Amino acid sequence: MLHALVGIKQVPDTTNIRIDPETGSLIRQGVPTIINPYDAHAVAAAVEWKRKLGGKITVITMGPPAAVSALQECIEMGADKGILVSDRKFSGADTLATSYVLAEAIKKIHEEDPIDLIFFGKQAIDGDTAQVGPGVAVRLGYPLITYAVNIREVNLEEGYALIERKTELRNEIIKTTLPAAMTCEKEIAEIPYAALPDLIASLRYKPQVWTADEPVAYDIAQIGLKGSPTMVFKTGTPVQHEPGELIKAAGTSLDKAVDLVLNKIMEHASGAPLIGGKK
Amino acid sequence: MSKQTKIPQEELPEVYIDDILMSIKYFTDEQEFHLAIKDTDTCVRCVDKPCINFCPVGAYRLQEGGTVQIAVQSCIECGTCRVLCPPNNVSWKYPRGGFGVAYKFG
Amino acid sequence: MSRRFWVFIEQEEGKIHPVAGELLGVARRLAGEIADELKQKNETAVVEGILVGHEVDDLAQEAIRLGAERVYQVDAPEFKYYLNRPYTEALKTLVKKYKPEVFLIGATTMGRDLAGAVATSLKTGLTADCTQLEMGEARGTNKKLLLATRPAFGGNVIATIVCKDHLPQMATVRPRVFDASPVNKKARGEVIKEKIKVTPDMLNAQVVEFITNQASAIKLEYADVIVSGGRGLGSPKGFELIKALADELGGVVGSSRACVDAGWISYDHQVGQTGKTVRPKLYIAAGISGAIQHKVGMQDSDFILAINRDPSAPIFSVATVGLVGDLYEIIPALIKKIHASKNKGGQA
Amino acid sequence: MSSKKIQFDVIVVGAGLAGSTAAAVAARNGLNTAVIERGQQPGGKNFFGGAVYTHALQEIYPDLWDRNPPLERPVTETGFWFMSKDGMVKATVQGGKLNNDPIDAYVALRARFDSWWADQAKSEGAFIIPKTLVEEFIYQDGKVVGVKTDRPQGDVYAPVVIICEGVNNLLTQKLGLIDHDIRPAATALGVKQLISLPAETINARLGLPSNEHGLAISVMGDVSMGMAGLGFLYTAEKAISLGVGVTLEALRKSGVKPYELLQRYLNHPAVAPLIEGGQLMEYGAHLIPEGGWKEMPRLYTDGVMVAGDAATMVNALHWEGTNMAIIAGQQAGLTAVEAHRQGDFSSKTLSAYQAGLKERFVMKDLYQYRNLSRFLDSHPEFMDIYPTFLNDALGMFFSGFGKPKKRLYKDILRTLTSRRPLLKVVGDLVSFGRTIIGI
Repeated sequence: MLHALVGIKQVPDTTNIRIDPETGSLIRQGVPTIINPYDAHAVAAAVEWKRKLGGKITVITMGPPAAVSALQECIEMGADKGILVSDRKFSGADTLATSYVLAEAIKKIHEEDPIDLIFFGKQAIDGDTAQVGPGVAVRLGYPLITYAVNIREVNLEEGYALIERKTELRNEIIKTTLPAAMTCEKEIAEIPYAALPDLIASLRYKPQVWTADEPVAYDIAQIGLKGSPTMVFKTGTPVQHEPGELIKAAGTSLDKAVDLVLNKIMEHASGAPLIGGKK
Repeated sequence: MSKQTKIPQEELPEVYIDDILMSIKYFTDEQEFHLAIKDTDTCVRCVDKPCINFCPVGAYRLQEGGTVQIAVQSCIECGTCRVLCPPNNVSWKYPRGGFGVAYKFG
Repeated sequence: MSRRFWVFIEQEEGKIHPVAGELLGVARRLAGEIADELKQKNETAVVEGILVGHEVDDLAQEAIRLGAERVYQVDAPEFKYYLNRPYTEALKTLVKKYKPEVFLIGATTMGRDLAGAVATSLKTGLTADCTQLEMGEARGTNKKLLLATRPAFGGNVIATIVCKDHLPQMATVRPRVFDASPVNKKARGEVIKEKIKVTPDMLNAQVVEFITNQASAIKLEYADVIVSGGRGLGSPKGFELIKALADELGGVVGSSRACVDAGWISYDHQVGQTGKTVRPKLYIAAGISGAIQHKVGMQDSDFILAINRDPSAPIFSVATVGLVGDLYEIIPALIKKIHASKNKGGQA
Repeated sequence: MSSKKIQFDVIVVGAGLAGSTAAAVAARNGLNTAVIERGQQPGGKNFFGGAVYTHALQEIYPDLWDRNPPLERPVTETGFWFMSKDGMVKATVQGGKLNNDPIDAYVALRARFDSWWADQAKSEGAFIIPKTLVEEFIYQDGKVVGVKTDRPQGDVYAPVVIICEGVNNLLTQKLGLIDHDIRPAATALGVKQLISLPAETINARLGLPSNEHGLAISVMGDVSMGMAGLGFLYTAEKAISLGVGVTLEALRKSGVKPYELLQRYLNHPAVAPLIEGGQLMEYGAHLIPEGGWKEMPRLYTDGVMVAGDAATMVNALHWEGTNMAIIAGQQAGLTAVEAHRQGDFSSKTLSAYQAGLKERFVMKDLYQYRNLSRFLDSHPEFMDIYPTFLNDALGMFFSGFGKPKKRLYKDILRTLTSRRPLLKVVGDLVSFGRTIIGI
């Protein structure tokens, strides 16, 4: 029987973020929070393997109380249990402090019910750091497989898994002992369309809430702002470039405009050889 | 009945609808399309092809050979095409639960 | 005493990843930024490369030519292929031994896999995917720190991050964000070989098979010419036209996120915050509106030609030249003229 | 997996304003109530101008103001703008009778408002099932006993179903409550842009003393380019909502792209300065069932009631719809409660729903305005000639200096009579009067 653990994060939907032109700050109104898309695929992959091998899936997240809805969504997809690690004392955590909190919680879960495989999304779309998954793996001393695109085999009897991951040059198959941790690309599995009873169960589901004191007594020096070596020094909006020249290219002006543009490219440093001009 | 007839195009500003659609949030269903042209030849025979114009997100696009293609992922489920397609050639249903347009403000 | 600015020399199959050269250039600049301050304390700053692999002596010399003043080389069969735990162990051990001030790693697949693990084992801070790096004073400290600036929230915000009380200050940097410093063929430097003990448990995960990946053959980051299409193409078929122009220019095809989301083209073509950062000599954006997440990925290209029907499209704000009109008229005209001009150029 | 039957006392299809109201009322009275909503969240598929009306909100929740409704601005100025190609005559009212406590109408944004409204139903005990599409009914002995959804194992049972599915009333049609699809002549397409601006900018440009003041404007004339339709402008707190609605019939004939029609309105010299520098927050479009009384489906049958847009409960002239939906939802909810009390879900019992609505403004107004949509369709001059005349006339009146005034009046009159004979004008006005009085 497989015991898979999935670490997820609730994030603002960055595809729809807007900036207040006056203050330069994020306009939060109208920005829905969603389960980090990569994490959703990680959950889907865990569910696929639970269906194949039998067993169960525990999902964990660190976040504000509202993150309950992200855990419910995992239950909807087929996870069995959700744990929300939530406490004001955790706020201000960077990736190092977050990986500490999650790793300690996972140790606790593992004590009671040994874990075979840990799934994360490859990165969260709000921070894009891709550090928490690797950080947790290191803290637990588990082999780490990042950018996983396909799980070929999970062999619980012999205690190994074959996982395909993506690298710059090619894909590679990793054979790893279990337990192991992986971070997942979207290709890893398609999000299932839940049956109605599962959806209804998820809407009624209340995840466990763990605090900074119970059931894991956290070292206060390693959590929240205190446990975070990095801090945000300042924020701003990206620098706007000077706009270039606009040329109308329609009807009779089309030919001229195209000539003009090609000339400009030729004149520009290193542009000429690209379009057949002299070096 | 309305005496209204065709309005000359030059009285209207040109609008780049794709940019405007960037303001809309969608949960795109990659596994199932909720709209389809029932019969491609019917579109070829349809002279006016008003769908190219009346769709408020410009999802109906004229293709070479006079066929019409639907950019289903930009559909906002208003129902205009279902009601207005002259040969009633659009197979129209709502996207699966949770998919499709998700207005942030409404 | 010298302050060490470290760069991870990423290599695979006997080749140094270009990002290493870019990072050595940055490290030299950063070292220069605190040189005066150090002089008063009788200290110096030194740029050093960390090279891990098997039979990579040549690469150590190359790293020196690329700007490293000294290279620490870990060379053993266990390091022939990249594996997270042995590599993490190597970097961790070296950091503990030499205590560098700053450690830069490329934000590549390998670098990102490695950096998070190393930072966590060292319990220090790591800022990922930086786009600007400088040495500067942060509030409440009287020494210069690494100010690491990176985009967040899909490129809508930039945040500058410091790591005040922990060393090394670690950052990953995307390829093509910085210029590589010029290769100095005469450069000489010291290579120090280091031994790292690899225990069997570090080899619990092993590569058992390689699969050549078609998609990763598209090298957007290092292409000289990129022709990208956006939603304005109207349909996936539009990429045929984009491809034709790219072929004419000897370039590669890029895409905005919208087209990737719509399934018109694969993710490997995506330029932007959630795709690739590119800096070609010529970037042509056709039918791309220019959402911020796209612009941050291409705005540093040498020459940007934007083609869009809407004169108010935000893409024009980063374009060197903008053509307002129908891309289906403009691109065929471009192809024709470039073709003609190339033939002429060939005769000359 | 065990297939336990999913059973409720009442199923509401759609968590819009009608649906969440029906569910709130049913749940409050002890019924085990499910609301099945196809969007990610309630409100996610909804889109309007627009305003909600405090009388209706307070009727459902007398403690409305303690519940912190997400309202944008109260409507403290309202009326008509008459638009010509390059001019605008504004006839609005502020203060006076509008100064009720609370203010009668508030601008709202549906995604937020409907989501909150559904939360109120939840607090009454209703169970909201989002992300699920109702596709079919389950019949037993010819009677509806539940619905089939698009999810695996997706059957849900209840002896009574309240359909609040919105303007595309496919389920209502499936039940045979109406024998045809919505008609192009009786349905409008509304397109809208929500444009964000700092609150102070909105106040300054529209002459509003503070954020506690807002506008709700109907725009007549050139905005619809002669098509049967209207434009609108509403002020949210930090955004202006601008849109145009025209009938589908007119839209098809015109060959106009709706977003170009809207852009033309936004480019109008009296409108463009209002939104200059603003950012597009959201574009969208939605159908409006303007057919009213004449296009209304049967409102009930055995085990089923229909409310809101699905039952064409919109007053096209007053832009009323949300309040009708809420009151209809309330009546349907109450009727479901009564049916459970009697243990009888036949159409005989459910007829109380329609009877209840007849006592309210909902049916009275819809009846009174029953000819409106046809009137507007057959009198394009109200979209075209008259607003332009108004602009010309007032423009001439206030600029005709150095001209004998008698000649000025003649000239003014001629701008009208050259376009429409005086007798016809009189006839138009009389028939407009008859249409809105409802005789």
